[in-house]
Amino acid sequence: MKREGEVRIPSGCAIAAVISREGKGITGNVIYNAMKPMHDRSNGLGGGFAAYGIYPEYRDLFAFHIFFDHRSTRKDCEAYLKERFEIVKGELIPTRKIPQITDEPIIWRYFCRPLSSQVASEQVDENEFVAHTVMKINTGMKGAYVFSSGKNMGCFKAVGYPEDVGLFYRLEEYEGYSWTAHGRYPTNTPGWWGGAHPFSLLDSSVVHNGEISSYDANRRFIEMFGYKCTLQTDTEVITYILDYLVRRQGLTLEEAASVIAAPFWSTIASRPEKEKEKLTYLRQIFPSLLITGPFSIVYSWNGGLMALNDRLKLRSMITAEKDDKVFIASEEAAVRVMEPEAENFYAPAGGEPVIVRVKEGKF
Amino acid sequence: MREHFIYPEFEVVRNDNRCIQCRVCERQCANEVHRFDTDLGLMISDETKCVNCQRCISLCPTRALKIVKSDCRLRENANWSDETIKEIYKQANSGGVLLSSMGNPKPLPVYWDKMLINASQVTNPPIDPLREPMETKVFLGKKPDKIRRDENGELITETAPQLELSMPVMFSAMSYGSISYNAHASLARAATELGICYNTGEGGLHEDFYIYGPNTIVQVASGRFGVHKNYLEAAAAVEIKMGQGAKPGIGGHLPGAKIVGDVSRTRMIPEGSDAISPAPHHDIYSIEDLRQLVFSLKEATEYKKPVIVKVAAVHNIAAIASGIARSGADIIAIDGFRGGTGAAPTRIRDNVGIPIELALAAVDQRLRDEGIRNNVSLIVGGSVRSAADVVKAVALGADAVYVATAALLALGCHLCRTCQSGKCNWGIATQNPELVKRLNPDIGSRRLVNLMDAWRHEIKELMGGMGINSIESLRGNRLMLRGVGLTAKELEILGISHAGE
Amino acid sequence: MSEYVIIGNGTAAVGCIEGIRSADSESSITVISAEEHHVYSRPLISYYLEGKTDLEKMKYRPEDFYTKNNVKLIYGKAVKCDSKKQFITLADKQKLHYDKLCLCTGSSPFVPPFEGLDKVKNKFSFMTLDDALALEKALDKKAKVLIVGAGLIGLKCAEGIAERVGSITVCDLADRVLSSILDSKCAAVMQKRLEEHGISFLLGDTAVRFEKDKAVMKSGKEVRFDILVLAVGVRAETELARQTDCEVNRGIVIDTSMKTSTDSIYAAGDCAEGYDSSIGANRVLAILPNAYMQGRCAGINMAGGSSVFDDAVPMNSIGFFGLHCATAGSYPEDGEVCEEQVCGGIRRLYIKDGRLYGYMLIGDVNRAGIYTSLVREQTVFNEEDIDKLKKFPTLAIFSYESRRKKLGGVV
Amino acid sequence: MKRVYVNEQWCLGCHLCEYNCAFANSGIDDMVKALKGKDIFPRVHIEDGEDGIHFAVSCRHCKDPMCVKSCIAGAISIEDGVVKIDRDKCVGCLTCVLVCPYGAVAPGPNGAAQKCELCLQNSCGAPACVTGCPNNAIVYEER
Repeated sequence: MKREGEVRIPSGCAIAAVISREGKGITGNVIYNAMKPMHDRSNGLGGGFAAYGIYPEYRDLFAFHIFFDHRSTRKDCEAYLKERFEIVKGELIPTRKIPQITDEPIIWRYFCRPLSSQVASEQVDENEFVAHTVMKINTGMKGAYVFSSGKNMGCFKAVGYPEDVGLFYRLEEYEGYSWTAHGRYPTNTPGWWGGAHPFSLLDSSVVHNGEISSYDANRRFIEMFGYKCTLQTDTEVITYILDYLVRRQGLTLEEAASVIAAPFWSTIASRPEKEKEKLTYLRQIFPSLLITGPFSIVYSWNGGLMALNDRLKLRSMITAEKDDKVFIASEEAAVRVMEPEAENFYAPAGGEPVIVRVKEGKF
Repeated sequence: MREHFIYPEFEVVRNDNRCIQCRVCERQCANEVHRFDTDLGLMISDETKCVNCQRCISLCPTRALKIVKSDCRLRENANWSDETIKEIYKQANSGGVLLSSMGNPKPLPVYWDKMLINASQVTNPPIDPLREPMETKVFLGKKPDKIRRDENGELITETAPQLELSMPVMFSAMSYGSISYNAHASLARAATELGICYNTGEGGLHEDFYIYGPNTIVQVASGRFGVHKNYLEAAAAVEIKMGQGAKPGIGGHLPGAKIVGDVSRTRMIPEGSDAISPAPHHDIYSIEDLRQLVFSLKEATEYKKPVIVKVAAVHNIAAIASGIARSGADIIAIDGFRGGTGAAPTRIRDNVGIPIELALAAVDQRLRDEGIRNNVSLIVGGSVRSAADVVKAVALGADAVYVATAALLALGCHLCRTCQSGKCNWGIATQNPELVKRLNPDIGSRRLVNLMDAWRHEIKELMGGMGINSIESLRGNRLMLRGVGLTAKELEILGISHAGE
Repeated sequence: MSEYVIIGNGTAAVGCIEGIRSADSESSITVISAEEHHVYSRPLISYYLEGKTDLEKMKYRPEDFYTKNNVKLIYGKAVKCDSKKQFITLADKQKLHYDKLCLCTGSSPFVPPFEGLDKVKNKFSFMTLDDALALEKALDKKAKVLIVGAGLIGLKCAEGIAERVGSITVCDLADRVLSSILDSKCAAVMQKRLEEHGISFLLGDTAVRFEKDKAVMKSGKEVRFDILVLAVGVRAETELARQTDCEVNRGIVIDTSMKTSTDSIYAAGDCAEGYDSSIGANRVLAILPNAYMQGRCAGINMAGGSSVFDDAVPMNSIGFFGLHCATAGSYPEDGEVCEEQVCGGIRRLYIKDGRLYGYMLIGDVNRAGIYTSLVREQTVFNEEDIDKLKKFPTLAIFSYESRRKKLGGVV
Repeated sequence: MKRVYVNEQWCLGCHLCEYNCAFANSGIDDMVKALKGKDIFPRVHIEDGEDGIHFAVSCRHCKDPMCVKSCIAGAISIEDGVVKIDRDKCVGCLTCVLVCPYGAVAPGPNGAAQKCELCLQNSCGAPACVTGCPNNAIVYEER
């Protein structure tokens, strides 16, 4: 069977997220336990997490999480990294052997600082430099796959059910202010570790439940701007789109949301003049970034997250609150596990972004 | 010397048991095929004149007529077909270039028919267009590379001029002169009602149709007929015609006989003079010349109107399109080798150019590879025959399509392919007032609107099936297509997988 | 509320009733009918004898016409009219007051004082239904009939009874049939058709003396007959009007609003002498359409409306044994006559100064109304259009714009 | 009231209306059976003028119709705005032909006068000349 990247793989899924607006630490077991009641939304072919604020001691360094098929690949890759970065620290990511998770690749993490001379010679900023590096490794270096590349954050993913993946990565030992989780139900993959979600680039990561119908329109457009959709998954393309719109075009999250889950023309027509003009403009200039078909996503970055449904709300997604915490999940049950006392349950409308930001200075 | 006799292509079969001798056929045939013979008390036919336009058949109230292909054949020969032999006879008779009309009728591959469309099942839901909004609006024109904000951080929403269409289909260029006043009136009125555009072609814009300006694309072709300040100002967009799919590499020739009255006035040439469009624009011998014309037209229209450059699909179309995309043009229109025409040399029509499907796929991919797809919108034409073709074209990467033959069919054309005779019995490709009158624009525009409404419904159904609720998400979405019976090379060019993959 | 009284119960009376009711649905209308019949179409009496209609179908208006229009119908004869006090006295002494009076008394047969006429037992007029019913009783397959008068009445009578009698002879002082409407060329065509159907003519000749079953002609010829029909002519019935100060010539003189010279008295139909636009003078136009239109005009004006009928022209449509004839207008002698023989018929157009003054069509009368309207409207045309008109009646003589108004509903 | 109007601009002179009319009023359900080998008596007819002028003429259903006023048999009346001929009462004198300024009344096959009655009485329901007109040269509409 072809694996992610060789063929487009649609999948159904479960997602969950929790974030503390105060930047308070939350241990990983909270989120992986939340995935248990949604067990049936996954099929054991992929689970994963993104955690923010987990590497405070290396907060200024890019943390690369990389899968290697072989020791030799790691050598080559490390050599490549060293040409471009100062590697402050490189280590195996601690895991625990459990029967549910098998066939794991070699999983390393590197805390790196870009070599300023290299950055300067490519005439890009640090982020762009890192993004290029990731693209380069993931497209050019067979057997190596960077699955996390942001600062003070990390993705953890594997083939297996999400709750098992959490145990495997010993996530209860990490403390972060924001977590997202994903359980995967792909329909035609043998299961590949790199193909599990979240998908991330730099510090942004996306968990997604759905199967978008606009995929190839989105992909072929975004690939014009240097992105390479190596996995051919929705999550990957959505991550790139958000990266392009927010980081490269400088749109606000709300603006980005009204590009990818644009209001219908009929809705736009009924809005006040100024807003109408703006929404029309955004649809006019980014038509290829409209995402259609079902999706519910949680897009995270250092300091916040945004939950968003497709404009017809073809996938379930619910939000809730308790004190400083905000919870998001495909199903209410997941929230109840994280916080039995959660309140203000709310099902956001299609295309209505729910944006949560950690207080300035708290992360 | 007696010219070589060519047996009539068609037979007029009249069922005398049904014929009530109302003589409608006789009155309606501009070719004078039918005649009532008072001595015999019968309707009789002269088949040598019949072009099989089916006007008589359509109007015969008792269905007493049919026209069939004559089965009088030459001796069978797989190499020398009847048609080939007869063409040789004709040329031996006349010594001239053979002329034909409408699109290439040869059995060359139709790639639309070798691509199949996807639909959603289980993993993602089809969307019911009867329940959910299903959007077909498109904007054609250059998109900015980067958003801009003012000092308050507000988005600056100004864009390069955009052509807004309620659906990604337009009526392509057909000049007043090659088609009739009433045909133009029908197209203009329908385009306005539909919120799309029609195209003047190179014959200028009749003064009566300036009111439809917001839905009019005016053409600037090599003959520059009818081009003046008001003409450019009246339009929604200006199209520079570099070539035409039916006859790439050659110009046009509207005989003086058709340059009468309003046609002459609209073209701004004397009555009775032949309207010759040179093969090249004589001020465009290179891509940089084109750029100059693009900007001349933009200057003339104060940068308020998108400029379209229309080219025929030829072998290196991708490179040509890349050049145009960098010329300042807002939109590229590509016309495939099956595109129609009012008259073209048969050999050119049938042997020059490439299929639009391959041209489109190559151009769209090339522009993306170069990262300049956003510089231009792509319109394709040249035998887009149905809503399915539209959907396939958009999925391959077109922003919109041009239809002409389908529009003419809606107006009554029966594809007899003798436009060049000027005796169109359907009132379309003629300037004879008696014949022009046969096309009532009330009916014509209604039928065009019906056709486009029907296509819009079908496009929505097809989109809904794919789980797509806006045409933007279909554009360039080649995963929605699968090939059948195509070679690996064809699939590669089309950028699609084979069915089953 | 007014009291309207109409004397007469023919076509003009119906027009008058319908005219009044179009403007006044309340006031009372009284109709005094000398004939004891529901209103019937007088010209149909010949068709009745011919079997083309029956007493029921002859009713000019439906059975409920009087009730629906709230009309009081009195069978009786008005004998006196007091125009000062506005009273009508009937033969039975009944007195009726009127606010507005319309005289629709029609005409009566004119019978010259033939010698020996009193000796003829089977003699008939042919004006009323009663005349026809009486004649019908006398009809016999073997009967020889002499009709005096080859005008419309006499010839229609001849046609009506042709199949029911042995022979018919028609005599007339005039040298041709239908002399009041046809010139000699046209009359000849029509005469031929009548003769083909067994009717004999003695023209330019008239009876001078009658015996019991014989007429002696001026020429000396003797014509034997079993039945004699007298259809010499008609006279307007003006007796009542003469009792008032109404001006009376050959008929009761009316203006173009159908008023007589006496206040509150109107007249319409065969008894009246109205304006004939074809000659620009008043005359009695004893034709049915005229009677209706005059009646209707009178009715509207009586009820306080305002109506003018000033474009009456003589016109006739009549046919004998399937050969139709349509005529209208006047026939100036100093104009051009355009004649064409058309399949068994003839067409003669009287043209002068770019105007169609009158026409006679025999045979093909299709679309004759177009000619009639041109005569009526006195339209002037250029030569080109006149040439078109000469070929056949056509609306193509009008401009595109005027056709758009006429046919395209463009106002 | 809906009436038949003529758009002369669009009349092609094909004469189909005449045949459709004759068929509609024939009471026969097949056109061939109804019209083949017969003289037709349509209630609409096309005038073919010079210079390619063609137009259809049929009863205008005048508000104040000469035919109604002139009918000697009282056979023509107006019902709901439609001028109708009671062909039973008609004796075929053709006075209506004499007075119709449009030439829109003509004798039918049995001699009685006939004219367009908007196909309200026959099985068409709507004027056959209109439904069969290929170019909207005759329309049936409210104005």
